Amino acid sequence: MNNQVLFAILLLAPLVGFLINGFRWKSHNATLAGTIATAMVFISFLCSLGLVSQLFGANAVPSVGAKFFDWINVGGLQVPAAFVIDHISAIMVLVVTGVGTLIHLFSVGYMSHDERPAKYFAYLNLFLFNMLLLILGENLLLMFVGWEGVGLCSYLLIGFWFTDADKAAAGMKAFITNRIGDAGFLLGIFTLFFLFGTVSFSEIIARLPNLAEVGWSGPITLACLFLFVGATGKSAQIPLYVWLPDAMAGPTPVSALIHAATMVTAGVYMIVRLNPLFLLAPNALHVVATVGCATAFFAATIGLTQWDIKKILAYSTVSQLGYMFLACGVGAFGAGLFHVMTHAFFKALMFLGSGSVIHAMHEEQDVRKMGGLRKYLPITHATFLIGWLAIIGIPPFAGFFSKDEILWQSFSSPLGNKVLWIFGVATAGLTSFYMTRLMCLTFWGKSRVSKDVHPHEAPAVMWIPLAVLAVLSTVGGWIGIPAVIGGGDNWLERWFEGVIREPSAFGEPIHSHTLEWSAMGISLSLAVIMATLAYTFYVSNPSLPGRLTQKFHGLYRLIYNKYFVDEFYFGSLINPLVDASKGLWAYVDVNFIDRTTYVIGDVVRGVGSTAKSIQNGNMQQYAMYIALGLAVTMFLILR
Amino acid sequence: MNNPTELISLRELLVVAPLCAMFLISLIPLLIKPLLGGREPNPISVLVWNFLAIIAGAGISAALFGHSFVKTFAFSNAIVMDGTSVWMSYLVYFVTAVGLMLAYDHVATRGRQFTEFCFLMVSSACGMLVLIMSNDLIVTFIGIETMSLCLYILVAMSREATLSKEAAFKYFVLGSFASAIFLYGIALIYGTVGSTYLPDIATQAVKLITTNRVFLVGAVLIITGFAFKVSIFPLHAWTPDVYQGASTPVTAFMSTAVKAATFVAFLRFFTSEAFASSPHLLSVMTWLAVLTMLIGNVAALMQNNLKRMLAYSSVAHSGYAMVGLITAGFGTNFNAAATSLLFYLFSYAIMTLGTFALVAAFEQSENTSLEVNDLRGVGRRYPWLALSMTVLMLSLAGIPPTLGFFGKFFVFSSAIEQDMYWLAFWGMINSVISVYYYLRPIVVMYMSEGEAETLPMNLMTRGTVIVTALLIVLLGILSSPLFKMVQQSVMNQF
Amino acid sequence: MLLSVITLLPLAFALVMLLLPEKAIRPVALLLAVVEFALSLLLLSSFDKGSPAIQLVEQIPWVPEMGISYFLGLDGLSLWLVLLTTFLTPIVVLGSWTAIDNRIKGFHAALFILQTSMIGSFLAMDAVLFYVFFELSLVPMYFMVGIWGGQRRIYATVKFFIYTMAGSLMMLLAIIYLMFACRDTFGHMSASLLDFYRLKIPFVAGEFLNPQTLLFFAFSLAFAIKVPMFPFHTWLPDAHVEAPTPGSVILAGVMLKMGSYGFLRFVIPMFSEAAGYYAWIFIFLGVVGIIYGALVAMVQPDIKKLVAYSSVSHMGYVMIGLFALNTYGVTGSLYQMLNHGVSTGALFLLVGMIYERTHSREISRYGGLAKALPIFTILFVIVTMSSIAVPMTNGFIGEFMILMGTFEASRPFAIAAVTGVVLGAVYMLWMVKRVFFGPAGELVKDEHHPLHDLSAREIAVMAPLIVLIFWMGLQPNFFLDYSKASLDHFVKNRDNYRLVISPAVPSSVEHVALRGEQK
Amino acid sequence: MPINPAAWKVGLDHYLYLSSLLFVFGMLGVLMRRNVIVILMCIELMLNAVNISFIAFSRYAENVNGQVMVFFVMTIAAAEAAVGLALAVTVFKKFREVNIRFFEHLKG
Repeated sequence: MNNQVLFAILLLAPLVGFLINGFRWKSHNATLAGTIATAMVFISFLCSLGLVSQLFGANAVPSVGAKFFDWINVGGLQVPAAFVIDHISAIMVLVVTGVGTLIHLFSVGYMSHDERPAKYFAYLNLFLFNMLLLILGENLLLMFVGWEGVGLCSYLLIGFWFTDADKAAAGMKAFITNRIGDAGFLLGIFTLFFLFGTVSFSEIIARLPNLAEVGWSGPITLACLFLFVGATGKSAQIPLYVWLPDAMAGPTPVSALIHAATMVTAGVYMIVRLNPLFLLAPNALHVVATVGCATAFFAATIGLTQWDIKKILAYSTVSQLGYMFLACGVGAFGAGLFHVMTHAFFKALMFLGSGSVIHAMHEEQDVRKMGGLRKYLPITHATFLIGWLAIIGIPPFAGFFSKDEILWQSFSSPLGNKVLWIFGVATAGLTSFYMTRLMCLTFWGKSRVSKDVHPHEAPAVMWIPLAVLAVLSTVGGWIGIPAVIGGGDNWLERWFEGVIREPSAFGEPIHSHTLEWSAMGISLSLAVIMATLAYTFYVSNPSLPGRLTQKFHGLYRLIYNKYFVDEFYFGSLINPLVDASKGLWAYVDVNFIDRTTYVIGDVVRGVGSTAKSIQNGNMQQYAMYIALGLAVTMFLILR
Repeated sequence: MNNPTELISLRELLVVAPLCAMFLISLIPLLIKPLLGGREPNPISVLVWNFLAIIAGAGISAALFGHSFVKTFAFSNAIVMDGTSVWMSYLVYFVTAVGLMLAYDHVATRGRQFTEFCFLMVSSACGMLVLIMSNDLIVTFIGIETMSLCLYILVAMSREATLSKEAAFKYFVLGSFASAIFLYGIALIYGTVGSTYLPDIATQAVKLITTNRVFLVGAVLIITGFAFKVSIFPLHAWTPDVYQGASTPVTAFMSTAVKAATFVAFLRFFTSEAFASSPHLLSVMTWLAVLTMLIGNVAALMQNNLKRMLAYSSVAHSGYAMVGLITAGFGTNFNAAATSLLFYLFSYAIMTLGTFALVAAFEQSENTSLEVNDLRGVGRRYPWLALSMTVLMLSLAGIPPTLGFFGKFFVFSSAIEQDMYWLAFWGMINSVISVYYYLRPIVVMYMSEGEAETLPMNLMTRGTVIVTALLIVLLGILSSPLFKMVQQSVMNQF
Repeated sequence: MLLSVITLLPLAFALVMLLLPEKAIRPVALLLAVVEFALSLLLLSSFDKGSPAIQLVEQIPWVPEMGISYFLGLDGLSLWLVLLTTFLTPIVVLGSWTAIDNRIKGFHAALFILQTSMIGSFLAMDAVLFYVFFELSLVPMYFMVGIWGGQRRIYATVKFFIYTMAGSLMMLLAIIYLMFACRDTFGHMSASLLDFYRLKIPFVAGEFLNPQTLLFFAFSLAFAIKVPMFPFHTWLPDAHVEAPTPGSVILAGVMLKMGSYGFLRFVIPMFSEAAGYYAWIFIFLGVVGIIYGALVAMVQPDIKKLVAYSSVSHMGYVMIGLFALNTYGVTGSLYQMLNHGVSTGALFLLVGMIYERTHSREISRYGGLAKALPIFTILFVIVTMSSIAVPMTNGFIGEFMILMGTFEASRPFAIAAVTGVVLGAVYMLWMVKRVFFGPAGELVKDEHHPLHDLSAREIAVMAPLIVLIFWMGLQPNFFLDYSKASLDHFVKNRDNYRLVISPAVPSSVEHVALRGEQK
Repeated sequence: MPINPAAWKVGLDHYLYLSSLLFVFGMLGVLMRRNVIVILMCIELMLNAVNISFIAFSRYAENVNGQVMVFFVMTIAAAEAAVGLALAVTVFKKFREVNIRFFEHLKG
């Protein structure tokens, strides 16, 4: 079967699923709808396997691609509907379709009682279709199509239970925040197009000049910053991260798929895709690194204080995304993508786990009403445990390798520096604290579950995906075992050779095994310490947190209320804008423009009434007008 | 008058034959009446006789002069029969015929004195013909007087008791006042030029206009006289009152025919380029034109009485026609300008006839004064009348592709051709203003609630409305032939 | 011959309408409209994509004394606008099936007259002929709003009429001036655009009182009011809100395009220096229009008014695209004209449908409509997506091209314009949220007369539009290929723009005839 | 010393002054007098004032046309007088009033 067809099936299968379920959107049969949807995604997964396999083996090709038709063709702008799988997109496509399949499967169970399952699965498939466009698209424009498409789907899915005004609002918030990013992305596309006369990734990269002739700033930097604005929107970085926590209004599998595993990593993916470009804009990279690091730390702190199980996971997602950008910012694009993958595994796992918890608790999300669920939900607990180990970075679980790679790179890379590293490590500590806290509050300790709730283990259709993801979160990291540990060299680095460039132009990275070991040790030990601390806080000695919050009350309120960022946005941007618009309408439109026209009309009428009044019916007056007219005319003419 | 010894030849009689024929035939009903012992003969017969008169006049002029536009002089060149005369006399015949029909239908005019009424109308038409053909100021004066004297009486001859009389008297006093002024102008011109023969004046003017102030005064006085008849600001004041007071058929007649005829005479007076050499004259007349349009439109804006509104609008329209006249008088391309003016007169006459006919159609009794709001519900009740009225109004407002649009178009294009952008600009501004009140009847007819009351059976009047509306659309779309004919009639006439 | 048929047939239809009995009118009107559309599709086949020349030309002397001729011609700029007109008319007829309940005769007659005048003004290659159609189009629309409109219909319709009229009269003066300029240059008067293009009108940069600048602004005023550009837009919301649904659809769908088309056909090619010199004014006003329209739309309490202001915003895009004066911008504008016709037309139809059910357009009284009217909601959301230019819908292509062109022309303006992308999402989605999501509003949860979802007819009305939304979004080339030649010609030879009559049509004879009339 | 009548030269201009004077008087009369009949008379006055200048011109230009015109004018003046008086009578019948300030129903 040739690639054209494979690509076609890979892309169209979800679309077909969307259409099928879309046209029977009324049906209540979750199993059927779910089976169709899952099958479609699974087909895509198989196709992507088939395509990716060509990158391996003896006669491996650098990339496989397919071109279908000319989409836009105006002036110098040639945008074919062309798709490519290379060493970068391969990983993403496998993750997206693979994890996607699992989450679809999970949803079959999760959404079994919903009234519009078909609609749900239709949206889910549509999302996958757009995500695939985003990943496989060979040019910026196709990526943008997917980019906006996934935004649209996340809008639809967040607002899936639209009768709840807040959920609908959350969806809207997500879309609009993303739109801000997208505007930046558009500008980025324009800049690049007018720089290189093309929007195709390969051609742009082919036409790149070298750093010497670009200099450290200039149009390329501008373009990268524009694109990064897009990334902050999509990947929930400061200042546009605010939509992601609210996005938890959607069904939990959606949070797992879109807001943890796939969509939100699009920004990282985009930067990795264009890594040679970003390597020409070191200033832009600094911005990326700083923003990423800041977001990581900032979100982690918020994560410490949340009570909603999904909110905690959401903030941890934001924080992990921060890590990825940190990696990209220091030029460790490979590490970034690596973390994207592992994070996809364990975060999806944890979200689904939380999903099964919520499912078991009858839509209860407040961890204060949980606890000691270990005995009710053994499988969920077991899998969640693995996820926990992965995220706090305990070897040999997946999270450890990717995170450690990032931290080390941020330390050693010529673009990195100590401050970034310190914050990175600190974040790791915080992460392990609030994750442990989550574990304790949810699964361990004594049960705070109210009497009328009877938690029960999820059905097989739900725990099988958990299991698979658990396995992945365990072994997923082994493809990137660093040279130090593995003795042999890093498989992932070899995989990325050629497609991902090193920031060598900025100097030599630090090569010192001792340093690397010690760094690893520090972060690891910190993680363990914080975990135990959290355990003591929330299991052995539950009263402690309360007293602490009393002690640092102000700080606690600040963090608990997420630093009042939303309030700030509303107070300083949105409400003023609305008021201003009302003002515009009332004053400019109604009171100024229309008023002016009325004034003209009034003037005319005024003249009219004078003309009327001199017409007073007295014929001698009229004769007088004649005489006067005559006199004036005479005067004017004879003067 | 050169060469007084020459006897009056048949050729000269032929020139006036149409108007003689018309006049004589129109006498017949007047003679029948005494034979019937002073009893009013059957109005139909009266109408038929007068139609015969008109047809005779029109037929003869068509037969004798319709085919070729050669200049023919008569009575020692005091009267000229040329293309313009022929064409404008057709217009006059047409208007008179329509006027008679309206009068026949209308309550205010049809009655004991219908015979006299028709006679007066026709003889007034004779005055107009004289006016049109006059090539000598004194003949012009006679024409004006014949026309006006009949009109004074026509205005008065309405069943309606008071207003018509008041109107008539106002019209009379102001009219004679103006004609006295006009006559004084003739006297001064005669004194300075030594003749009242227009071509002589034209030739003399070239030097006199700059050297001799008395001549200039005379010219101004004459212009004033004409301006009064075509109601140019500030000599327009009589127009609304008289148009409102007169019975609608008479209004229709005088608002169209009088203006057309007078403008032609005005044009003949303005033939010589000499006037162009007096810069003040141009600026003054420009101002008069602009003010006329402006006053007419803004005053019409304030009216509720439909007839009065139309009266003001006719003032405004003489302003537009004035633009054509000015371009003819002061411009370099006389023919084009004259053509546009005459074309405008045609379009104006047809539109105005139609609108006043509609007013006449809606007048229940001689005492009704039709408000704009009385047209409520006409859109549903009388769709065709309403449609025609719409067309007429749009045409008056100058919306393409109606005749009115092309009238304006040609006038303003000749103004622009002469680089008189100022005039054209003001013309456009005024068209915008005028749109507002021309739309009002349409709004009332179609868009406001209410029931229209039943109309008296007046087939001819309604017919007139619909036919004029049709003419407006057809002549608008096929304006080229009409334009060409007028153009040829003007070609090397002056 | 084809062009005349397409242009004048609707006029005949109008007469047919007047003669038919009340009952037969709707079906017959629909049939005739469809026939007209089918005829207009013939244009595609007989149109030569390759050449920028004007094709299928028909030229008959009309007022030869003034060099005015009945001169129709088709090129890539006008082709799609004509088709848009013929495409929307049947939809409007079907859409007004129940909305218009009184004086059906007059309504359909007006509709067809309107169609003629719109098609005519897109096809006219003679300035005066164009003006005639341009003005004529006011009359039926005036009646549509005035008779079948809402409460303040008379105010709205008179405002609309006078605004537009006021603008276009200055244009008439300019046209006359150009005709005489032709006489001075070529020895014969002419109102033919082809001759206008050949004129060399003196232009003095920087100072206002020179022929080209004055003419430029005379034309621009007329079209800017029609478009409408900020700050001449205030007639639009009133007209839209008061107009009956079909009226709004035609108004937004086609009549606004007559303005932007005027810029494309007259202003920019004829006064290239002035257009180039003063382009920034229009880009500026366009950007202001985009943002202003979006902001004001955001706070509208009335759905229809919101959509109306969104039109202001969208037409702002069209303007900046035009005055970016490069391929991307102009192409985008032309495409955006079509998009706006389709999606805003669809929006007005949808608003009309819901208004028929609830007789209210107040956003605050709705809510949770998605539960009550799922199909309606789906369609509305799709159209919304097209209106806020989500990729794979038609809106995206146009907006992207325009912004790209603007970016090439001027970065700051482009960056300012991009905010419109965000604001567009804001006002549309906020409205969608308030109308369709959340708990059921007072109008929706009214038990006594439950709202019923779209009928088959209404779905049939929307279907073609929805199809077009995606077709235009996925296959823009199919549409753009027809206009490519003309647009490239337009952009490349802007400084001395010429149009030739495609030699396929033997119109030289008429040319000779025309010249003959001049002496 | 006695004034010599022969020294009195009466030129064209004197006649013209006279006629213009009369004309202006007539005008003023029309503008100012309230009585219908008087107004009619004033109009006649204006016409005849014009006649004077016609005669004067024709006398001094040795050109008879002027005198011919005077006859025309007199005829017309007569006709006007007839019509005017007739109207005056009608108006008086309707309004019982000869003061023109009472004929102001048509206005605005």
